Amino acid sequence: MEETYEIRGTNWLDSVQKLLASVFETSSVTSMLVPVRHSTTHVLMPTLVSDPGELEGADPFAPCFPLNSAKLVSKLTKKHSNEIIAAVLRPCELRALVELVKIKQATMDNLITISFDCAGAYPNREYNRTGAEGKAAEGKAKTLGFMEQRLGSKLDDDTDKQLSTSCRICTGPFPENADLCITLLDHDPGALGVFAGTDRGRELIMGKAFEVKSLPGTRADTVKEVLQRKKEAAKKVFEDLAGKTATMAGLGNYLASCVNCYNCRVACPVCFCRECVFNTDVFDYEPFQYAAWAKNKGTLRMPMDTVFFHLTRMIHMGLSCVGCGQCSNACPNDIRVAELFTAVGKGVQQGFGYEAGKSMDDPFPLSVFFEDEFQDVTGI
Amino acid sequence: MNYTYYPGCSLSGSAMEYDVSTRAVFERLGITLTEIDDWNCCGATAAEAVSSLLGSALGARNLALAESMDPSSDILVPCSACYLNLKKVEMERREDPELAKNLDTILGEEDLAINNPPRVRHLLDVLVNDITADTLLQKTTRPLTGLRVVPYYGCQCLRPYAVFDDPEAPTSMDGLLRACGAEVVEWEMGARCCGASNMSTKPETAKKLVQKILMDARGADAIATVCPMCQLNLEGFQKAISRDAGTDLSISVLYLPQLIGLALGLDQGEVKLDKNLALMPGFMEKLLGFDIVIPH
Amino acid sequence: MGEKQGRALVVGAGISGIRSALDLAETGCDVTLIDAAPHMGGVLSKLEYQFPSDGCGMCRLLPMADRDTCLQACLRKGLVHGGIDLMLSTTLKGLEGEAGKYRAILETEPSIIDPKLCTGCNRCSEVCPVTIPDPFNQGLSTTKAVHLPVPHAIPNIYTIDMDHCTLCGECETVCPFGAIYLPGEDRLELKIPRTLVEMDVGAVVLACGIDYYDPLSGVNTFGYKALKDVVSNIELERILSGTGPFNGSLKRPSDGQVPSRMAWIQCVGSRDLEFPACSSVCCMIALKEAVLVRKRSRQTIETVIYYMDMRCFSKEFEAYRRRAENEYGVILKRARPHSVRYDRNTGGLSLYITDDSGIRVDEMFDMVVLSLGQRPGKSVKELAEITGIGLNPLGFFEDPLSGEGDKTGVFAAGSASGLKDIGESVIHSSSASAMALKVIHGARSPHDEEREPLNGFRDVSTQVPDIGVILCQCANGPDIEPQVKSMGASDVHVSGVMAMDRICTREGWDGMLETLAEKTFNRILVLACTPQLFLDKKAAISKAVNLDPAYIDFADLGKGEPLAATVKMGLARIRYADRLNSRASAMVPTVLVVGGGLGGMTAALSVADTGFEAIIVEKESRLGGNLVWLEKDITGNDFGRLLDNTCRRVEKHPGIRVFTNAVVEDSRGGPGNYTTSLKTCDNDSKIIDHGAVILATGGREAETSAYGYGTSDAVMTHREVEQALKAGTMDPVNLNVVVMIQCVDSRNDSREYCSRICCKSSLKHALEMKRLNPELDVYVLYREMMSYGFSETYFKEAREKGVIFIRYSQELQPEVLSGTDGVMVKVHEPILDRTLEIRSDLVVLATGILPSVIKPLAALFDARVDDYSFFKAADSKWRPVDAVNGGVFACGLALGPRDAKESVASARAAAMGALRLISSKSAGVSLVTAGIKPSLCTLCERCIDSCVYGARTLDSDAGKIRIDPVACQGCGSCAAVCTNSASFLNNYLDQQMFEIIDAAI
Amino acid sequence: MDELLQLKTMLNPCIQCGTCTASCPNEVDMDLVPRKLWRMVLMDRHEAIFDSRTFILCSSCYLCTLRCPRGLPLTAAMARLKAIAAKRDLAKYRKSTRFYKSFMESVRRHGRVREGEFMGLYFLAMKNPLLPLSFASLGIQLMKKNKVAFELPAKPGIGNLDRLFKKVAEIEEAL
Repeated sequence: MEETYEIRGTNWLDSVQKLLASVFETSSVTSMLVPVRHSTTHVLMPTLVSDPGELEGADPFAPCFPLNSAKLVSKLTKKHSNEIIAAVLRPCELRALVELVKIKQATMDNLITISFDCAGAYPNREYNRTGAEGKAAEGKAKTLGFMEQRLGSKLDDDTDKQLSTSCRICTGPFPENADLCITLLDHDPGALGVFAGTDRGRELIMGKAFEVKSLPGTRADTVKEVLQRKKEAAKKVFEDLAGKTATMAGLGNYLASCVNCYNCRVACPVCFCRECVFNTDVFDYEPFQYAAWAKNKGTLRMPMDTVFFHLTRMIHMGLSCVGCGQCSNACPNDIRVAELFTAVGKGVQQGFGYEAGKSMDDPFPLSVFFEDEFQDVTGI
Repeated sequence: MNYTYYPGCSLSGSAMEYDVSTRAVFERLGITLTEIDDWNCCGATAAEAVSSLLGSALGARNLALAESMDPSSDILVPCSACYLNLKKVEMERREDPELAKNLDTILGEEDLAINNPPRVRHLLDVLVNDITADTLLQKTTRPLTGLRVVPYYGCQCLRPYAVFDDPEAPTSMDGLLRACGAEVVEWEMGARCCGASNMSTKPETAKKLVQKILMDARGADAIATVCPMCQLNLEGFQKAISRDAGTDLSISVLYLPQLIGLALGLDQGEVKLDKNLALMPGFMEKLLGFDIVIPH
Repeated sequence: MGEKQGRALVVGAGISGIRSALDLAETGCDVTLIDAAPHMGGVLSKLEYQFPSDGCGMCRLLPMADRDTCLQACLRKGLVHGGIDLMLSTTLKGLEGEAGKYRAILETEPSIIDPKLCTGCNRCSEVCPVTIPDPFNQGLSTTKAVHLPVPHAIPNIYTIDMDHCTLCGECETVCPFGAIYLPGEDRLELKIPRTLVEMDVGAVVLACGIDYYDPLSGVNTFGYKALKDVVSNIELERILSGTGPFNGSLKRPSDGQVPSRMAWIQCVGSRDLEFPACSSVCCMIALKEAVLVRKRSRQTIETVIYYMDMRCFSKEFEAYRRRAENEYGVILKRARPHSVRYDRNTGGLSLYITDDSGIRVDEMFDMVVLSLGQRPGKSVKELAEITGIGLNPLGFFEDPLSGEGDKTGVFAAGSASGLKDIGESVIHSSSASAMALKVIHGARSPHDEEREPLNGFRDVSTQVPDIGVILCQCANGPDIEPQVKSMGASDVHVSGVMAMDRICTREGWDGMLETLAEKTFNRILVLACTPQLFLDKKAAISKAVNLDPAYIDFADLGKGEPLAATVKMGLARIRYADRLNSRASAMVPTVLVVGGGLGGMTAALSVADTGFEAIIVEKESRLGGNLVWLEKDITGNDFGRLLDNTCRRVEKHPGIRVFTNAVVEDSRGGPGNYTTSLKTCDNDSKIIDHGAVILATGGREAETSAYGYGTSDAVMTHREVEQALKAGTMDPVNLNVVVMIQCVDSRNDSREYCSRICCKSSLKHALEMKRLNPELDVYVLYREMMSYGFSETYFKEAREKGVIFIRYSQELQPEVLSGTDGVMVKVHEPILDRTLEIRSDLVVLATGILPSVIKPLAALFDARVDDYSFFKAADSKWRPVDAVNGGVFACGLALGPRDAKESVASARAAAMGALRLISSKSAGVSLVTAGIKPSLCTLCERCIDSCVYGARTLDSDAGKIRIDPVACQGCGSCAAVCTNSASFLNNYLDQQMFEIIDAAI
Repeated sequence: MDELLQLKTMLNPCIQCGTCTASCPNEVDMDLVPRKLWRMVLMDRHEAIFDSRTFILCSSCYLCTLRCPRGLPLTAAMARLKAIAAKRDLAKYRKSTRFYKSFMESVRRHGRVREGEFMGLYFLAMKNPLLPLSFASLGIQLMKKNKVAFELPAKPGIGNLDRLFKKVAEIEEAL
């Protein structure tokens, strides 16, 4: 068992702030990306903090993430820089980051990743509606209340109806290979544990003035129990979805209100094209073509290519989908895009024996070739 | 078409009916058989088991005698063991000059010599290829209609020298028997060993082989043979084997020329049916029912 | 480069002939490829599945450089190459003259059906009243007397089986093209007579293949043809084939039931008295077939292979055998069934065998497959007489170790000199073409015309598409002109639709060219049937209208698809047709050969003999490699003399530079253009530019610590024995008992492969020792004697000389105990089922072959090594000596264990591969080549990972992906993985494909 | 040359495929199946060979000879082993070898076998008073048919092959 250090602050946020501050102390990190509740707007946003004193507003556990921070890490690391930064990421954000690193849109060379047992999040609009966006102290209290309730129920999703579906069906809410992994489950309220998920993490954590302890003995069982519940929830959601979208007509209905705003694409952490093919002249039709199609079919739904757009995105991104749910957050017309993408992503990843974001060591499918794969498809 | 005739020891003793019926059939066909003067035993399976040179010498003496009588007429041998022993000398002499030299020395003792010996032919070979089934068909006057026969070839007329038939799946008797009006029953045992040479010394082994053959022949009226060892082996132990097998395996066993003789119109005495050890009442009944028909 | 060479004649259009013909055509020769059959493809036209991939891969023989000179389609259908004249139903009847200046007489069978007129419309077959057994399916299904010889061939020319034809004349009447001329009353008068052609050729390659043993010619104890469910392995291949008698489902011929137990009987017609050689490939064929059956039946059909030795002697074969046994559950039984009997009670087939324990068992099957051995091809004897090439005692072409000194210009290729698997045949054929090329090159006259340079076409790349449509009209076909015209009228890019009367005729064709010459279209679409055949015609149109062939395309009217879709798809395709505006730089006419052993030297000579430069880099101080210590091979070839001759030729050759004590330090570039730095003995760096590289780094006898090696002088390896015998320090007269142990440290979990030469080494030394001391007792402890091919005769000879062979198993290995008076070897003898103790004076270990370390070297050139650290070939069957990227080749032991003769062949083949690349013109980039739009590229590098040809690299200085247009084979993987649409495949563009799909639906 | 060495040389090409065993009708009663027997010959296991009853059970059906993929004269090889056993008068095989010897003795005396006389000779040679009983059933059948009569050894007469036998022995001695 990996050595675990226990940190006991006045509450969970105090504990985590202590930990984050210590990272500044004992490493050459110059800045840290972490959700901070802004002092004037009181809005929680990923913030690049270079002054450890500013960590007071840091709240990585709030049931909300306005965007998937992997995209921001890409911006911070894609081009060469000598700065060493740290990033506090939810497990799904970390997974997205791993995918981006594989496709050379980010690097981990000068990056320290910190992740934690994720209690989930509300849909963005839901969170805003709950009024947590109030003053700093209220926000904090809201987070702590949420934590108490969630950890107390051992992440029983049925006790919190506001949770986003993506979080309810998330089967990877625990940190695995972050440099520093924060554990919350089965600790005393307010306390947290931290262990190293990588060699780099091990170096970092060594010599820290925390109390050494092994992980709570019950953790493994609790983790198993949580995952089991979530898997069942996911199964139900996917079955329901499959019933609705198994046919082209069903899929059309599901996506019927799509207006080609492409917000889901923008929100998607792993969608990385410089210019999406749907913005190029490939889909820039001539007026006479529209006319011809309309004549051919009698009617022509406009804007065109909405289902095609989502299908293309599934093909392009399905293998990398980490199930963070931001696409659903982004949809102006409340299409449940995330469930669809997660289901398709899971299926296609399973086909290749791949799990998006799981490990840097798994080669990306389609870039490797095995003679015997997909015999049931190829027939040979 | 005449042949030099080598009857061999069995045909002058336990297989006299083979000898008599063979001679009778050829006489009926108008072919002369001239017996080799002073022929000697071919050595059977015993000579080689004592000395292989002795075996060759015994055979060679007969070839030399036949050549001195008439070098242009083939040697007709009804007994398969004799046939093989004589054939072996014929073949090996040609391939092994050392052996030929030794044989010359031995034969020299009696002022005999082999230069260009006549061909050694088995009776079945002559019947199939020289006489032919067509001739038999023409000459058949008493068709054995409805007689179900299994042809049994044994080993040594077929193997190791595949001269006139497939050594494992022989068919040469089929045409002859059909020409006689008999029905040829398909079976598996035609070329299987009957173990005759073991019957005296290892009867328990030999009887197993005979039993297999008799079992497969069930349903036929008769077995046709072309070898005195096989004949004796198949007809002589039927009671004991039936006892061992717990089922009645008795069946009539006849030499092929006996059956041919009957078809050609010879009477039972002319083919010496009285000498056969195994003739079942059913067979005899059928035999009585065969009518002589005048060929058109 | 791209100099015009002379003409070569290749006899036989199976895979060996195709390989040779392509080799010679790609290096600038004109090639006449003939085959006695009315179709090409040889025996492979009937076989769809090849081990180890259990699929086909024949198309991998197609050219990789100058791809547009050759139809890029399934090779099992046909070969269409600009430099190859294919003559079917044609045989070589005479050959006069000398190497470089032969006059060949070719005879073409009279044809009842004119191949120039037949379009394969099938109407003749529909009316033919005569049904015959289909020879293509080995008689397992039926066809008509007028039929297609190979159903998938292009062109689809019908033939008439005149042995069965009743001359009723129905087909003649119904043929819409007047292509059928049945002979007249006297049956001798043929309208298209037997034709004789005389032809000047520089060299001849004989690739006439082999025949199979016919069980009916012997005693046929297996009941072949007598029992319906006893089939030959070729018949089984037909049964498994989608074009086979049961449309690919596995059924037994007698009653169409799916069999539940199948047996394979090996060595039918091989390793027997009549044919004392091993047919080399049957073991793998049987394993492959059994695996196929297991796969097909989802492991429900039990498969048993009865074998004597399972000869999986090539590099990957042992692994395949393991997979067959462990993953697919193929059962292997060491036994030799003598006959197959029909069981009347069950309707099954029974086999009597004795298993290892000596117990006789009777096994029942419902299908039995006979692994038929090889026999020389029908025409081998006649061709030997015509060409003067020698025959070995078994009637195959002689295959001397060194063909270098021979004056002849006639070379055997592939299995005509002994059955080989596909990989070996391909190697051997390229070896033959390398020798032929040398002859042709040497005889080349300076007056030969230079090949016309490409380009000089009008530049239409920036013009708006202006499409001209040519519609080929058959007089007897439906009138589709109005429909096509109206489609043309509604497409703004089409400016003319012209109907022509049959362009497949001379007049029609000339008429079309005339019409086109008057127009100024910048895109031309020709609507016709079987357009695959029009590859060379494209060039003719291109010339007539001064238009890059990239802008000319054909659409197939003969496929039975809706006309509108065909035409619209054709229009969509041609509208976007373009040629990438990139140019490959010129090929560097130099080949770098790493390693100066027999393979390296042979490869360098083959390169230099054809006018290119070869550079040998050898890390030791002298050339020769393993030949330095070897004395002779099992057939008695004198290696000392071979070494001297080869070294002398290398040293004298003006086209070869040798660096000894030198190693490769680094390399950049790609196929056609490498810049490599060498480190020479005095620590100098030397920079070399070259177009291709051949890795001939060799291998060595494996070290061992098994069986007490190193603790007793009485335990030696074969190399030590060879050296001791050569030096005279060992005299077998002083020995009483010698034990040889095979497969030491080999064919086990740690070293899976068979080293394939050790059995021959043991036989060689056993026979040599017995020769010197007939009293000597020699025991060879083996697991499987891999005396494949003609070396089987030495196995037999060794037994006859009294060498005792004892089989041991992986589980029950021999033990060697050293004592004061010699060594005691304990071994379990399986036939007797008891342990023998052999007190011996000498134990010789066959320790196998290990490769020299080539991984870092290969990596420098973007090539890889396999699981065993040998060079990894792109495809063990079809591209056996090349790396995937097409610029790196390997030969000899670097490629895998092989004997000297096989090394020489692989060296010539590697040289041939390099020559194919560096003699390509590469003036224009092939039409289907990948490109990149940097403005869309996010540099995710997925395209680099996905490119198996190594054609893509990241230029990190410029922040761009670079594509090597020579290495790119147009597979499209990069375009498929690129979500940005930054990677694209020319002529398969997004818009183009969308429009084509739109047109199709 | 030693007879067994000769035999070994003759059998050297054997590949131990077992076709002989699979073909042999008497294989079930053999203690060493033919394949093993030949292996013993090649390995010079003389004791084992003459400890087995294999070759004496050979009924000369020639199937193995016919089928041997190496074309080896296996039936002849069996006979050679019988001959060696006869010459050495090995106790184990006396029942058979003396049968053969008695047969040949009858041949030597008269040139032909007198079936009755040879059986008599055989019974004398075996010195087993019970032995004749095992032949009784067939013998009685034959006698009933007046085909054969047991007779005591007669003096050599016409057809005597003494000279031939002697010459053969002479030549064999010289080999």
